[in-house]
Amino acid sequence: MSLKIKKDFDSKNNYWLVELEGEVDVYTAGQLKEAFKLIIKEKKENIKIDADKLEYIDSTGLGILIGALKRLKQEDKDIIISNIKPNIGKLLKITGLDKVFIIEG
Amino acid sequence: MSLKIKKDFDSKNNYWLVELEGEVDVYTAGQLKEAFKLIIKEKKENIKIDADKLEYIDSTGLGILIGALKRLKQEDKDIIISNIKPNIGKLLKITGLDKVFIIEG
Amino acid sequence: MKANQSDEIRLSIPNKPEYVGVARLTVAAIASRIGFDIEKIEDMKIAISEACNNAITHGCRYCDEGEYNINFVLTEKKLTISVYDKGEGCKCELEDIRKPNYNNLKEGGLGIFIIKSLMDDVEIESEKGKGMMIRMIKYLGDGI
Amino acid sequence: MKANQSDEIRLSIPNKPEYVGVARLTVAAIASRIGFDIEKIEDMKIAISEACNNAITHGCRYCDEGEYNINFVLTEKKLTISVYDKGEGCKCELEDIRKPNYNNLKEGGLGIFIIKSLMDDVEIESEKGKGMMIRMIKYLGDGI
Ligand SMILES: Nc1ncnc2c1ncn2[C@@H]1O[C@H](COP(=O)(O)OP(=O)(O)O)[C@@H](O)[C@H]1O
Ligand SMILES: Nc1ncnc2c1ncn2[C@@H]1O[C@H](COP(=O)(O)OP(=O)(O)O)[C@@H](O)[C@H]1O
Repeated sequence: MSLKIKKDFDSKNNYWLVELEGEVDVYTAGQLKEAFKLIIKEKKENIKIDADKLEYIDSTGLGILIGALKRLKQEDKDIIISNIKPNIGKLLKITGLDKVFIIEG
Repeated sequence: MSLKIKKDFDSKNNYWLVELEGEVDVYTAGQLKEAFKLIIKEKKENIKIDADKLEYIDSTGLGILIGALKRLKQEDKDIIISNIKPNIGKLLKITGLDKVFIIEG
Repeated sequence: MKANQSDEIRLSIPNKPEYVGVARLTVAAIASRIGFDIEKIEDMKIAISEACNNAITHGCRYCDEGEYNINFVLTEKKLTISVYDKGEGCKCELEDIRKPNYNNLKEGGLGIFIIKSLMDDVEIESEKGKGMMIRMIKYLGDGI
Repeated sequence: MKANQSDEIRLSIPNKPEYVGVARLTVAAIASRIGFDIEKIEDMKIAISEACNNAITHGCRYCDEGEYNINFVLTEKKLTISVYDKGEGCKCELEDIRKPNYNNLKEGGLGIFIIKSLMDDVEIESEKGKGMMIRMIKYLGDGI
């Protein structure tokens, strides 16, 4: 029931790589919001989220992803989500957000 | 929150090998009691419990082990418990049962 | 469990974000005990969290009590989860909850839509000023 | 959590063996949320189960109510777990609970001894005919 966030700018591919581990819920969402704020402040580039170790996310987390995407879209940048688990894939599909974010692998 | 029991008579070593997987608590204890009853009815020999996949046991389970041991002791047979996890080792130690059963590995 | 019999588990939780995870793990424990598969358990974990989020965020904003309640009613065929708070309540109509519109992205407004999508049956009872109750049902087996 | 502040979570469970596992997972969720390490969490899982076993086995044998209650009180420094039933009660004295005697093995009588051994502080309140309450405390950090 906690969240670890690792972020790195991948200058070869010119995107942010953000690794999420654990759970994004109403308790940990603030942490994620803060991380995205710093990232976007530093460099408005595509953000690629590695969700391989992301076990749980709900509307609180999705809301933060949407907020970040809105800011990136102003510069025509995107959020890519990779390695999602089935439960999270289902949630993205249900909400239609699989058409808003770029889903990989 | 469930218990799987696998039993086999090892005729080379002349003991019962009982593999416990999961949890022995007030809900699953009846299952264990039944298994021991059948084993002891069939052949009163040493029983070796492989506890490698036993995640949890409490006094309900310990009571059943004690009951089985009492019956085996009538024929000078023993219960050997192997591969115990730290939490279970602690419980055996606290109750002094580590001196009643034979603890291995 | 015998047919037609029902068991009830009640949980009462402080009105704080840090404990929503406890509700989530409790529903997982209950659901796995009565034999739900992993996918349905994951659905219920999300649905209950959404309801708890609402109880915390909207339900008890101005109320003193500082806690909300969850009831689990288990039968052989289904699990019914009711989350209720004693907050302001609302005039939310389930019929008004629609799939989000992606030409006009918003950060909020997903919670009840997600609950409706993941659960088999959902009901809301609310009276302005008296709090809100959301009741959601998941069926064992192939469902409705 | 701020110092001196305390939060309370309440759970009410049917008087049946199949739900003791739910109490166990709930205490694990609560304890890990407030930062207990794995060993202490395992201790509390066993201790709460022993108390639930007693509530089911001795507490409610002849009572109608069909449920018992668990209170969790959380502070920065400790978790206090109270398990109470409305059963027959008993005249159990904690002082009388001793380490089992292995020259005379018995199948029962281990529960309260295990609770005393695994928890930092234990109290029993019981009145014949009015039920029993066992309160157990585990301290965060190096304990007492
Ligand atoms: N427990 C509640 N008490 C009062 N109002 C609520 C409650 N739950 C939901 N609502 C109302 O219903 C609306 C929709 O809720 P929801 O779909 O979860 O989205 P969000 O919480 O992101 O706004 C909320 O904005 C709020 O006005
Ligand atoms: N909740 C309870 N209600 C009434 N009596 C109880 C309760 N818990 C324990 N007791 C009494 O205390 C005794 C000791 O309990 P315990 O150490 O757990 O061992 P056991 O349950 O195996 O007998 C029990 O035999 C019972 O008489």
